[in-house]
This record gives sequence, C-alpha cells and structure tokens, in this order.
Amino acid sequence: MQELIKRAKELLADGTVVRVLGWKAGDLPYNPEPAYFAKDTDFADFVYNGFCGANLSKYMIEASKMEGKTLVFLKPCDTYSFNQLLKEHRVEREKAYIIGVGCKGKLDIEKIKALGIKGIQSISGAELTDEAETLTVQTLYGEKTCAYKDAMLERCHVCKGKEHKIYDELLLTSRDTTDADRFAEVARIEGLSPEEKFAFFQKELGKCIRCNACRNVCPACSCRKCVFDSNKFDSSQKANADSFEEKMFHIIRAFHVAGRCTDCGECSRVCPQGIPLHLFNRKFIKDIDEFYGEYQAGEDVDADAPLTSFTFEDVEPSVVSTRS
Amino acid sequence: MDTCTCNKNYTLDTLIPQVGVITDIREETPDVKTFRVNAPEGGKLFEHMPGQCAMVCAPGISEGMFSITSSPTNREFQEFSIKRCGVLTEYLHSLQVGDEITVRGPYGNHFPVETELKGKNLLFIAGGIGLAPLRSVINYVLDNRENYGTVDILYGSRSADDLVQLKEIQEVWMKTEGVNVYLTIDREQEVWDGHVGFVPNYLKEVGFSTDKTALVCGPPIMIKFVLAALMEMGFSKEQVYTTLELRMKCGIGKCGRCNIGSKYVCKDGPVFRCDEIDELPNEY
Amino acid sequence: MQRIGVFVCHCGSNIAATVDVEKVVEIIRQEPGVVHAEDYQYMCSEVGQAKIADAIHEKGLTGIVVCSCSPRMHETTFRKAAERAGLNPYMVEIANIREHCSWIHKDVEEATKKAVILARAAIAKVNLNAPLKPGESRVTKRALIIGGGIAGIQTALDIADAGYEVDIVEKTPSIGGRMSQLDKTFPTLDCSACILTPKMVEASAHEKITIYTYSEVEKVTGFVGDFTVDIRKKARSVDMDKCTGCGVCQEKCPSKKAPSEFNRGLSNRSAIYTPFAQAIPNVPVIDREHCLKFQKGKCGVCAKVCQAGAIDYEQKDEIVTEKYGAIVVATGFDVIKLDNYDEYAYSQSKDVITSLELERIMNAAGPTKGHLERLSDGKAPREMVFIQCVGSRCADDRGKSYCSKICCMYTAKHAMLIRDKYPDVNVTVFYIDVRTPGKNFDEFYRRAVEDFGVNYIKGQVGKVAPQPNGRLLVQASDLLDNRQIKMEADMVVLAAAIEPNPDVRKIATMLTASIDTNNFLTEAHAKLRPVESPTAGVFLSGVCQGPKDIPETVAQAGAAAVKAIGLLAKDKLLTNPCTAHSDELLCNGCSTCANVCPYGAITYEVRQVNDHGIREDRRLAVVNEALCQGCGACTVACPSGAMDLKGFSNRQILAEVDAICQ
Amino acid sequence: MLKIEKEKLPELFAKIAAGQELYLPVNISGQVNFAAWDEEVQVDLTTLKSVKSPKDAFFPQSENLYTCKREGKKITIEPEELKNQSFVVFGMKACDVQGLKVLDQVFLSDPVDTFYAARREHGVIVALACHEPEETCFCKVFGIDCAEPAADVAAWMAGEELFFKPLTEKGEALTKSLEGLLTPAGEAGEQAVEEEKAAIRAIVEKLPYSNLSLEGWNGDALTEKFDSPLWEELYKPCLACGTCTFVCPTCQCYDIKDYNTGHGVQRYRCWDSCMYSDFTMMAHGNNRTSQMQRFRQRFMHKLVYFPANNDGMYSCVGCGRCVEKCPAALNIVKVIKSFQKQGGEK
Amino acid sequence: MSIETNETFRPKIVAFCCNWCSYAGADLAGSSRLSYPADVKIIRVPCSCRVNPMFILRAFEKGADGVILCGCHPGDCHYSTGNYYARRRMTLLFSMLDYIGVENGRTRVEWVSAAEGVKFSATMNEFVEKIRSLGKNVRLGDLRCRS
Repeated sequence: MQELIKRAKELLADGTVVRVLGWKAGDLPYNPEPAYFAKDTDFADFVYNGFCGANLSKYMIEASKMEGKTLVFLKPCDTYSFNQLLKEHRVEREKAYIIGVGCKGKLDIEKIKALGIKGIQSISGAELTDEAETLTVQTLYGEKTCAYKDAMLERCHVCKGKEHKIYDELLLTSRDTTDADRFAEVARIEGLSPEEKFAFFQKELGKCIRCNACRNVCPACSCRKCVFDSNKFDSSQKANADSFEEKMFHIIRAFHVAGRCTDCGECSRVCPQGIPLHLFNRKFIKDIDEFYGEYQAGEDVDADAPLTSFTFEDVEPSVVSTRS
Repeated sequence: MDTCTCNKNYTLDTLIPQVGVITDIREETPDVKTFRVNAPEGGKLFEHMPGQCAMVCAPGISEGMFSITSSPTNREFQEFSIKRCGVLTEYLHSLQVGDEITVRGPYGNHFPVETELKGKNLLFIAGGIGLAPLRSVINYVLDNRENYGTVDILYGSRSADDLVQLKEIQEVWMKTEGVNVYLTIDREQEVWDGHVGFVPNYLKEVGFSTDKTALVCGPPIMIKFVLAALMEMGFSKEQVYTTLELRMKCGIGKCGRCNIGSKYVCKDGPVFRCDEIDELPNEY
Repeated sequence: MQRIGVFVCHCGSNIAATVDVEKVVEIIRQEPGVVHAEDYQYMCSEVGQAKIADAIHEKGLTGIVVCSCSPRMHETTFRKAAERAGLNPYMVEIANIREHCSWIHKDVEEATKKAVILARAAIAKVNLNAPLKPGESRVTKRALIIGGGIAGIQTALDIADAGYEVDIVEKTPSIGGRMSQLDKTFPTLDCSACILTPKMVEASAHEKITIYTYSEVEKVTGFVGDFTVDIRKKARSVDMDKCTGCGVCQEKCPSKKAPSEFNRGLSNRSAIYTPFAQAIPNVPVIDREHCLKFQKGKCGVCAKVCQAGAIDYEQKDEIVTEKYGAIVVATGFDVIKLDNYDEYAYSQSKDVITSLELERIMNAAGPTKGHLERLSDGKAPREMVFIQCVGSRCADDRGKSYCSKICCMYTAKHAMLIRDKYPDVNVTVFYIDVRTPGKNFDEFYRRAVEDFGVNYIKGQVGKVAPQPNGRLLVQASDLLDNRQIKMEADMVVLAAAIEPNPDVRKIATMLTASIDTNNFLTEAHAKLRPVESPTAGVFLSGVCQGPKDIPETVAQAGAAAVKAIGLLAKDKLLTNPCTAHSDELLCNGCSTCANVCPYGAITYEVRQVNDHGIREDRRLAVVNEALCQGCGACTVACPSGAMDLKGFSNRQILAEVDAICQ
Repeated sequence: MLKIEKEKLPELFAKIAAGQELYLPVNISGQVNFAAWDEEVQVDLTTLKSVKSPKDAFFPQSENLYTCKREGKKITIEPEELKNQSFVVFGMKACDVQGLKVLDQVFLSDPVDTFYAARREHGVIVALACHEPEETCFCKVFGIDCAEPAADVAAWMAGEELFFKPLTEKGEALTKSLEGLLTPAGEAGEQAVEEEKAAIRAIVEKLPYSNLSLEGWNGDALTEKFDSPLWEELYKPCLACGTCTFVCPTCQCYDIKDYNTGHGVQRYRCWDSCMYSDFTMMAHGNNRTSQMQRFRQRFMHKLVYFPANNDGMYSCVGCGRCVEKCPAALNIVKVIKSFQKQGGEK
Repeated sequence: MSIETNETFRPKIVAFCCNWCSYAGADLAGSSRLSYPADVKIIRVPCSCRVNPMFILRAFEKGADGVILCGCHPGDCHYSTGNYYARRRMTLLFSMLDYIGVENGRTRVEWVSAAEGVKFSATMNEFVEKIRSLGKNVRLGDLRCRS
C-alpha cells in the first residue's frame, strides 16, 4: 500500500497526473470507498486491501471529462473493463495513467457475515502484504477467524488471471486465486428441467428490488440514459409489481451487455439482495464461446464483438431446442 | 377476522381523480387552448381558490399539473389554459368537446385573496401562458370588486398572436372601471398598434407606484427580471407574490419530487411571497 | 394523438366474403382517436381514393388506416391519395386484411375478429406516426451490365441507344455467352452465330458501350442512382491495344492440352487462346495455369512470335472503379453437374453427352467439325437416345424442382437436325411431358415427330449401361404402353437442367439483391415488376431470373433496359425517408451501431449538447440519410435506444405488439 | 408478560396466520426479508436486519390506486379497495417501528393517504428487541432503545424462550387470540427479559456509531449545510442507484405511473428514489441536474428539511441498512462524520 | 391440464416478418389461399434485424403465447447482412429464455423467402400446433395483463 501512495505522490508532484483515483478507508474495517486524491495530505486515508473490490474503471468515464490526467489503480480484472470502455469510446486513454495493482482476491463482507460473524470491530489479514491465509476478526462478541478463501468474492474463485490487459506501470504482486470452473454453475442450471430452472430464477429474481445497483455499478452499462429510464421503449419501469418486470430488466440488461460484459462480477458484488446476477452474463458468455468461438470482452480492443459480427455458418436459433 | 367497516370513515383518497368532460374548447393562440371541464353529470368538479392547480390526466398517456384559470366565482365550470409542449399537452390538444379526461385536485395553496390581498391595490404582471393562474385571481377580484383597491394588469407576450384570453381582456377587463390594462408584445408586428417591448422594461416605463402588491407569473426568465425591476422601483419582497414550477407527481407533498428545502411546491406552493422564496435553497 | 380515419375495403368479395366489413367499421369507430370510419367496395378505385380525400378535408384527419390488401400492393396508392389531399403520405398505414386474413381464414367470425385486431394494430401504429419527408439523391447517368451474353448485350445496346453510357463486365475472355456455343436455334433453325455475331460487333463498336472482358465485379457500394463498383480486370498477359488478333501466338503455343471451355472440354486449346473465332474482343488471353512460361518459367514462344509485341507476362490484375446509376444483372446460366445421376453413365462413357455438348458436336467449328460421331471411337452412330428432364422437375434434392423450360424445344431441334442430316440414324426421345407453349413451338415439335420420324416415348429411363460391345444399353419404361424397354444405343444425350451461373450468389450478396432457393434472382414482384430486383436500381435480364429461351431473354433484356433507362433519365431520386436517426441525448457514441451498418451510413462527430441543463461535448452518431436504407440493424445494436427507425420506430412496433396481444 | 418456547413458534405463527395475514422475516435464497407466512417458508428471527425494511407492509413497493377503463369516449374509474382486514407484522425492530412513525408524519398528515392509513389501522406490530446489535447500528443516536421496542406488542428472545408483552389495545386483542399458546412469563421470565435488555444496552454502548453526534443537524441549519463545499467531495463515489432509499425504513418518495394492461389503465404508485437522475427531470429542465445535488437532497431531507417540518424529528432511525448495502460504501454516517470533522477543524 | 382445454385454447401469436421476404411469403400464402390459424398476427418490419429482444419480451409480457420471427434466408437479406445479426441475437435470446425456464418452443425463427408461401403457411400451422400443445404462457407474462 505504501508503494502505491509513494508512487502516486511522485506522479502528482512531477505533474504527470492531476488527481489520483483510488480507495479511501471507511469508518468500518470493511467499507473503503472509491475516492479522488489530489494533495499529499489526502493520502492519510488511502487504502488498498482485500476489501477494495470496487472496479474503478467505470469512474474513469467521469474522470475522462475532467481537466488533466487521472492516475487510476486498476486490478487485473478491472483492466478488461477499461479496455472495453476504451473500445466503446467512453474513456480516453490519454486521460488515464494506469497503475496495474496486484490482487490476491477480494473479500466479500457478506460472506464473512454469513459465517455468523457480527459486531465487527476490526479485521486483520486483509492487506495485500499479509501472507496469512486467515482473517482474524475482532467483534463485540469476541474474536473470530475465517479462511481468506472462504471470505473471497465468488468472482475471485473463477478469476480470469492476474495479468493486466492495459497499464502504464505495475505495482505489487498478485496471487492466483482461481480454484473453480467459471461456467460450472451455469452448466448446472442448464442441466435442470425447465420447471427447476424456472423455480430457481423465480426465487432469485423475486428478491430484486429494482434498486439499479447492478446496472449503475456495471462498467458495460455505461449508457448515459438507460432504456429502463427512458420512454423510448415505454420500458421505464420500477414498479416491481410482479415477476415479469425483473425478468425483463435482467434479461435485457444481460442482452445489452452480451459480448461486452467482461465478467468483472461487480453486479453480484453490489446486489443488496445477493442475487447471483453474474449467472445471466455468464450464460451469454458461455453461449457465445460455444456458438461463435471463444471471446473475452476487454481482452483485445480491436477484436470484433460477437454481436456486431457474424459468419455465414452461424448456428440457427433452433440450436436451443435441439442441443439438449 | 370479520371485514371491518372502519374504512367507511375515509373519504376517497386525494390521489383518486374524477372524470371530467370537456364541454368547450377555445383556441387562444396557435399553441394554447382553453378547455372547459365539467363533471359528467354537469356542474363543477370541485371548489377551488385562485392560484390553485389540478392534475389533468389522459389515462395511459400522462398526467400534468395545470393551474385552474377560471375564477372560483364561476359557479358552472372550471377552465384550464394549456400550452402545447409535450406528449400530454399534444394529446390534450387533439381532444374534442365531449371527450373525457380525469382531473384530481385542487392542489396547492392559493393567492391570499381573502387575507393579505384584501383591500390592497393590486398589480398583476403576466407573461405568455403565465396569465392562466392570474386570470383566476383577476376575475375573482373583479367579481368582488368592493374588497380591493386599484387593479393594474400588465400583460405581455412574444407576439400579438400569443396573447391569451384577449377577448376577455378587451371586452371585460378593459371595460371595467378602475382597472387599467397594459398590453405589450416582444417584437414589432404589423397588426399591432400597442406597446412593443419586454414586460420588465414596460413595467419600468409605466413606473407603477409602490403602494401596490404585485402578483407575478410567467416564464422563469421573465419573473427573474420582473422581480429585479420591482426591487429597482422600490417594491419590497413582501409586496410581491409569484408562483414556482417544479416536477410534481402526487400533488399533495408526499412523493418527494417537488421538495425544495423544507417546502413542497405542490402543497406549500405554488404561490410564494418573494421573501419566502429567498429562504429556499437555490434549487428551483 | 392523431385524428384517424379508417377505411375498410371489401375488395369485391375478396375481403367481404370472409370478413364482416360493416362490423369491423362499427367496432373500430369506437376506438380512441378514430374520428371517421367507413367501408367501400374497392378502396383502391378512384371513388375509394376520393373518399379518403373527402374525409381528410371534412374531418381534418391527421392519420389514415386502410384495411385492405397487402401494403406491398397498394400502400403507395393510398399514400399518394392522402398526399393529394394535403396529408403527409407517411401518415397512412395499411392493415392487411386480405392476404393475411380473408384469403386464409374461412370462418367469418374468426376472420372478422382478426381483421379488427389488425386494424387496431395499424391504428396504434399510426397514432405514433410522424410526417416524413424523403431526401434527394443524385443519379449517375451510367449503367453497368454484369454478364456479356445475349441478355447483357441486348440490354447494353438498348440503354446505349437511349444515349447513356454502359459498361459490360464479362468474366470470360469474350462476350457472347451461351448463345455463342449454340449451333442452330429453334424454332426457325437459323444459325446462332449468324444472328449473335452482328449484335456482338454492334456492342463493341457502340460509342457509348465499354466492354470489360476477362473481368469481374469485385465490390459494390452505394445505392440506387449512386453505386460505386470496383471491377477487377484480370491480367490477360496480352496488351489489348497492341494485339492485332493475328492468331499466330495460338498456333505456335506449345502447350495445347488445356480443355476448351468453349467446346465444353470436348477438345483442347492452347494456353494462349481466344475462346472462339468470332470472339470479341479478338485478343487472346494467356491461361496462366497451362502456360509453360508461367508454370515452368521457360518458353516465351508467344512473345517471340508476336510481331506486335503485345505479349506482357508482367501484366497484373487491375481494379477499375466506376460509378453507376443502375446495375443490370445478366449472369445467365450453366448446365448442372451430373454427379447425382450416375445411372445415366455420364462419367463412365464418352458417348453419353449433354445437349450443350451435342450443340458443340453439331457445330462446324466444334470438336468434330460438325460431324455427328461417337466421341469414344469416332464412329457414326446409328441409334441415338435423348433423355429429357435430367435434373429438372425433380421431386427430391438430387436435382432442381423447376422445369428448365428450353429442353423440350432444343431436343426436338436436335432430333430434327439429326434426322435431316443423317436419315439413317434412329432417334428416340424419352420424355415425361413435352412442353411446347410458344409461338410456332408445337408445330415445330410435331414436325419432328410427323415429318422427321423421331420416336417419342413417354417414359423414364432407369439406367444407361455401357456394354462390352461399346454400345449403351438403355433400360426404360414406356408409360403409355406400360412396358419395359431395353434397347441399345450408340449415343445418349442428356437434357441436363440449367441453373443460374454459380457466381450469381456472390454478385447478389454484393448487390444486396435477393435470390431464391434455386439461386435465381428474385424479382420485385412476380407479375408486376418482373425485371426489377427488390433492391432499388438493380435490374434483371435473362436466365439469371429464371429459365427462358432466346426470344424471351431478348425481350426481358429490352424490358430491363427500359427500366434502367427510366431510372437514368431522372436527375434526382427521392430517398426512402424511413431511415435511422439517433437521439443525441441518449447516444453514447460507442460505435456499436456503425459496426453493424451494412452501408457505412453512420459516422461520429463531437458536438455540444444540452442535456436538461448539462452542457457538454459528446461523441455522437450521425446517420447519413442518403446512405441509410432503413434496415434497422443499428436500432437493436444500440443499447440505450438512441437509434430509432423512422416509420418503424420502437414505440410504433411496441404499440402494434400491444394491440395484438391485448 | 407472556412467553412461549422458541420451538413452539411455528405453532404460534400458524395460529396467528389462521386469523389474519402474518408478515415476518423469511429467508429466501439466502436473504432475509419480510414476507407472508406459510408452512413452507423458512422463518429467520436471528438475522438482525432484513435487507429491505418492513415498511412495505404498510407502504408497498408497488400498489395499485385505481383502474381506469374506457369505453368509446366514456371513462370510468374503479378505485382500489383499501386494506380492510387486520394483519400482523412480527419481528419488526425498534428502529423499524420508529421508521413507521416517520412515515406517519408524511402519510397521515393532511391530506391523509388513505391507502397507508388503512394499513396502519389494520396492522398489528409485534416488535422484537435486538438480540445482538451490530456495528452498523446507530439507533441510539436517535433516542431509540432497541432493547425495549415500542409497538403493539414488544417481544424478547432470551434463552430458549420468546417473551411477549402487549402494549396497546390491538396488542392485547392479538394476545388474547393466542391464549393457550402463550403462557405467563412469571418472575423468572421478567428477570430474563431484564437481563436481556441490560445485555443489549451494554452492547449498544460499545457500538462504534453509538456516540455519533448530530450536533448542528437540525431544521435551522438549512443554508449553512446546503452551501457546504463538502457535498462536492462526499458524493463522488455515489453510483446514483437507489439501494439506500429502497432499503431505508423512512424513505417515502414515490412515483405515480400508468400501466396499460390491455383491459384498462392501471394507476399505480411505486417507490422512487431521489438519487435517480430522472427523479426531478421535466421536459424543459431539471432543478437538480447533478448527482451532487441529488445526493445532497437525500441527506438534507433526512437531517434538515424533515426535522424542520416535524418538530425536530429526524427522518433517519439509525438502522444501518444503507451502511451495509451501499455499493460504493457511502452512507449517512460518513456524511454526518465528515461535517463533524470539518466542524472540528474550523 | 385436460386435453379438452388444449383444444379450445386459442393462443396469441405474434409473427414478426421482414418486409422483403417473409411478409411477401405471407402474402403469397394468402394469394395461394394456404390457410393457417387466425391466432397468428403479423407485424411487418423492414428486416429481421429490426426486431429487438424487447419486442419479443413485450409480446410475452402483454399476453402472447408464442412469438415467431421470419426473415430472408441467410445470404438473401435485402440489406445483405441483417438476418445474420438477427440470427445471433435470437439464438442468444432464445437460449437465455430457455435458461430461465421458459419453454423453448414458444420462440422460433424461420427463414421464409418471398416464394415460399407454402413454407410460410406450413410453418405457421406447425407453430400454432406447438403453442397449443404447450398451453398458455404462464412463465413470461405480466400478471396485470391476464384477462
């Protein structure tokens, strides 16, 4: 963390950048927030630890509109999002100085709480430099521990790799965290009967409160005005009146980001109701891989996107009913 | 448990509208029409006070807040002057006599015609469609002439074609004793032999004495300059009333949209005395 | 909200017999927005159109719904009627209650109900219609003809005679096409070359016509009136300007093993060659695949013998880019491959040939100098069998489902010519049906049977088997006498089906012209617009549109020319106003729309916008309305819904959906 | 005071639900929210906070107001029926109950919102003391005692028992209907509840936010707070989603919309959020164009405007849901603290 | 569900047809008097690529029991490439609907040329039959629209 601060201060001092986009410590051990730093004194609150899960790429849309260059710290997975935004002309490369920061998997406070740990006062072991595999949590109800792994966000278990896809320089080393198959859950659901599938999603989506957190945090959902906020399709809805609306919203949202979603996992991370929203996006990713060849959004800025290209031999839509 | 009967105590919720029948449509200007609305069984939909508004709705299309332009002293109907400027108003303009709409209200406060304004000399300053709420007050005042002092009306518009209620102005207001009407349009026009110039400038030209209470309504930019002019002329803020317009949905100060500072424009407004506006955060 | 008038057409009894028209009117009259509704016998008639105009005037209608036949039939009619009455023509929508309703349903109640729903959908749409105004685009006064056969030549001549520049692009080294390979033509038996050659000469000499032989269309962009075409002039290796056409090079060329395309591979030609004697231009090309110089690096005989110094081994393909207002496709046909018809032993015996090969054999300039002889041993045949419908009118996917149309007549011609020239040769024709509609056609066929003694047997040939004695055993069934036939023949001639030139698929894609499942180009309307492609500015000439004989081809070529001339004669074209447009407040500037636009109609610019009080510079999509053809691909690619299509807007389509699902 | 063994709670719920609708915290796919009880549901009384506050038992996320039907030119209006049967909400916390008091100020003030009023009238609230308060709680700041919730019935979970104490007439009536299942708590019970209260209060004292100071936040602080440059810094991470408002027990902004069902136009209202960019947007402009303004509005409303209109009552009850759920880790505590810090520096 | 109810069940079916091929194919089916059930209602769009997934979901929302999209055969698009995009979009959309448990027979894409009146009618007959066998769409509709 100190290296990051030191380097940021240097780049501010030599005029390379006029502001730094990073994370500021919160008032609880686990809630750092994305923040700008412009002066030396601002860095007192600077933090980079396991709870800094927020993908800062999306903030670069706004930062690209500001005067001067912004130093942004991007984790490996965030760089895919940055690339994708670059491809869509939503961020400006010249406005960003990217320091790729290492990552040893990001933590999910919900998972820690789900382990029955509450009344949290402090957490140790979440720093990138900590070698420990265990988090030690001081709580109002005594000291608790849990394995770092068990507290990790789902997305980190299926990490695409710790290689930064775009950067000006790199700091801190990463630790490989992949220990699960990215598409296993999607495949499991695909294997269910229509009734079971329906019941599963009905239950999950039934929790949706249409708060739009998933959409607003999503680097691919970068529309200035979402179709669900405009009258272009008579689709502006927040009624939450019955299950159809959530389906409409989540299917269309997933469709709109199909071929653009880098699978950064922010939607699932922020959902207040813990809906595994990545299951929608990953379904499209899996289908795209299977039907049109493997494609990773944000890997290559110049690659043709799956939904804006085609081949003459593409599968027919009837494949949906014939393949299973 | 048994069905209880306690709900009978509740009157119909204020959010539930009434059906209104359009009984007359007057084309005031190329883009303003005045709609007369009655209850389906005849008569007025409700009683109101000058300056109050109502939510007019074309079901399935949209709903909007419009000031009631007819005077409460009119016992037969309510009128709305509506300018065509969006989906709803476009739709309303396509309606014909006999068509039905829904109306709920009246909402908001009103000009203090029975309190502060009583006995005062009144100066009405309106621009364009801004005459709509003031017309209600003017007719109320004219119908209760004995309760008020002098009445001066300064009304301006972009062009001669854009002056609303011109017939009434010329045939009633101008002919009423003790009422002075000053009309102006923004730019020269062949058909126009009256005054030409913006409302705030005309106001200063006429140079009204400060023994009056001013009621101002019109486009925001006009209000801004009229207020400045009035201050310049020596009026105090306590002598000036105007209306605010924000996005409104419920009309009863609960949905949160028109909240500004501790006021809800739809409930605590739309009529504000200018010194009250000064206390609001600058978000209007 | 519009003031809508609804007009329901009886179409005589076409609609009224199954749809209760009065009831539709009665129900629709109650719909919100509908201020006028009436029915009439024939809405498309003058009286019907006048009713629309009257209602527009009297009721101040702002939107019209006509419930009638398909919009493909009369949309334009009603739009024009509305326009004459002062209404924007795009405020008219059609509810198709004939093709999509009365003609396919029998139950009156059901059809009436559906007609009401279709009318409601149209009303819902027209409520959201906005007046549209077509833009204008210029017309380049030059036509391109793809294919230099008789169809292409005729079209080119007709257009050029009208005073417009015409370019012909021909893939082979010479114009002339299939017709140049024919010997005699039915039903007059005049010599094909004698009537074709003057046309070829006329075309090449015409000052308005430029001929690109040995060339192919490489790329087409643009749209009606303003196509830009890249033509690849393949390297001929011979300088067209220097060559005198003396022919010495072909004589001296040591490589003479290349199969002659012109003779359908029945003879060989040299590596440097002109396809046939009357070729235009009379300039040879070097077939680099068979040329020793190109293959082995040594030889160079032709260069040595060429007095004019026209041989140029270094010549490269050249791309010519030219602008055209109209394009005529005249790519013609080929006979099908007979791989699927092993039973006829085509690949096993040299004496089983196609009719087109027989044409070459019968031709004096052909491989046998016009002598009828077996290709296996050069002997004169005594017994000849013709088999009809090989690959035509085929029920399964071995062949073509359609009738190739010309085979009956050319077979009669062949039979007659053989019997005339070689009276001792017996000719037997196996047929399914003999189809001879056409001027003097049936008379011609009857002459073959009655005057020339050709033996016609209605029956199918099951098998042709080469015999050890060198003859061919033909097994067939005689359907009229209901008996099996086994006979030996010396030659068997197969009337192989014809199919569109295989290159047409590529060309159609470039032109965005549609083709049917048999690769024939689709006409804009099967009856009323038979020589136009649905793609504006593209016209169809000859067999590329469907099987036809020479007179029909020439007639269609002329018709295509007239259509093209009609277009070229205009100075300006009105463009389709149903184009995409982007809402600047919603546009993300992400380029997704541009990535799917087939016309390159979307570009980006940075512009300041005022988004409800926020002023900022934004990268925004801009649609070039002259280029946009209105497909709508961009509207779906756009995630924010900024892109929409005029005339088929999101909200219009959704309104139709709602009305239907109500 | 009465009591029931925890293991008998299903019987209790069944009995309540036999007479009326019963809403209580239920775990669905890993998340606890208030939902209607039936034998299938997985009741969860140990999770401290439901994701959404139980306010939607009284102010549903979405509710129909009326249906408008059209025949030719004729319009008819069919108002939605008001709630006319009693229902029980079991397991609300002290902060949630206080949240309703805040909503009462809005919906029961003139003109009364009859839809809300009918629900309030028919709703019986059984409030549960907070067994193990958490670090995100700060109800104490607003004078709420989570050890002793004030509702129709107050309840405590202590040991293997649930203690049940009716506080109002409605509460008494409910208790009466449960006779047989509930047994007198006795001296020991009273004692156990007192111990539980003490334990709760002891933890509350130790909570990190419990001594948050609201000094300077009141109805009079309008201009000073409104004009502070701090907002410009504070709002930056805000994603403009509505999570905070939708989980909040006091947020009451709503939208009124029409839905065309094909057989009529349904007028419904649904929760809205002042954080949404189109909340105040009009055809010609928007009086809060920037996210900073919208962000400021939410907190100014809760801490300044609302107290100004309601005798100093804050429109925040310290439930801490926004603290837990904000995707950008922003929350009202950070706002209050930032102003405090700035005040200190001055 | 008993068989009787299935027989009396009249589904609502929306067919999006591209203007150039399939709409003309439907016209041809009409002029050839090739009948198919009146349950099918056609919406004309310029190209299959004009069909937004929102349209399809909207149809289901408002009570459609089946939605079919007809366009030119691949390679024959009037706009040259439109149906290729439509093909990818619909493949993914249908796959997603299948994934969330919507019966996959409720959606279909069929390529119908202007000459294929017979195919158009046969396809519609087949599709209606399929939807009848699936019964009313209950998994993807807005409850408020149920009559």
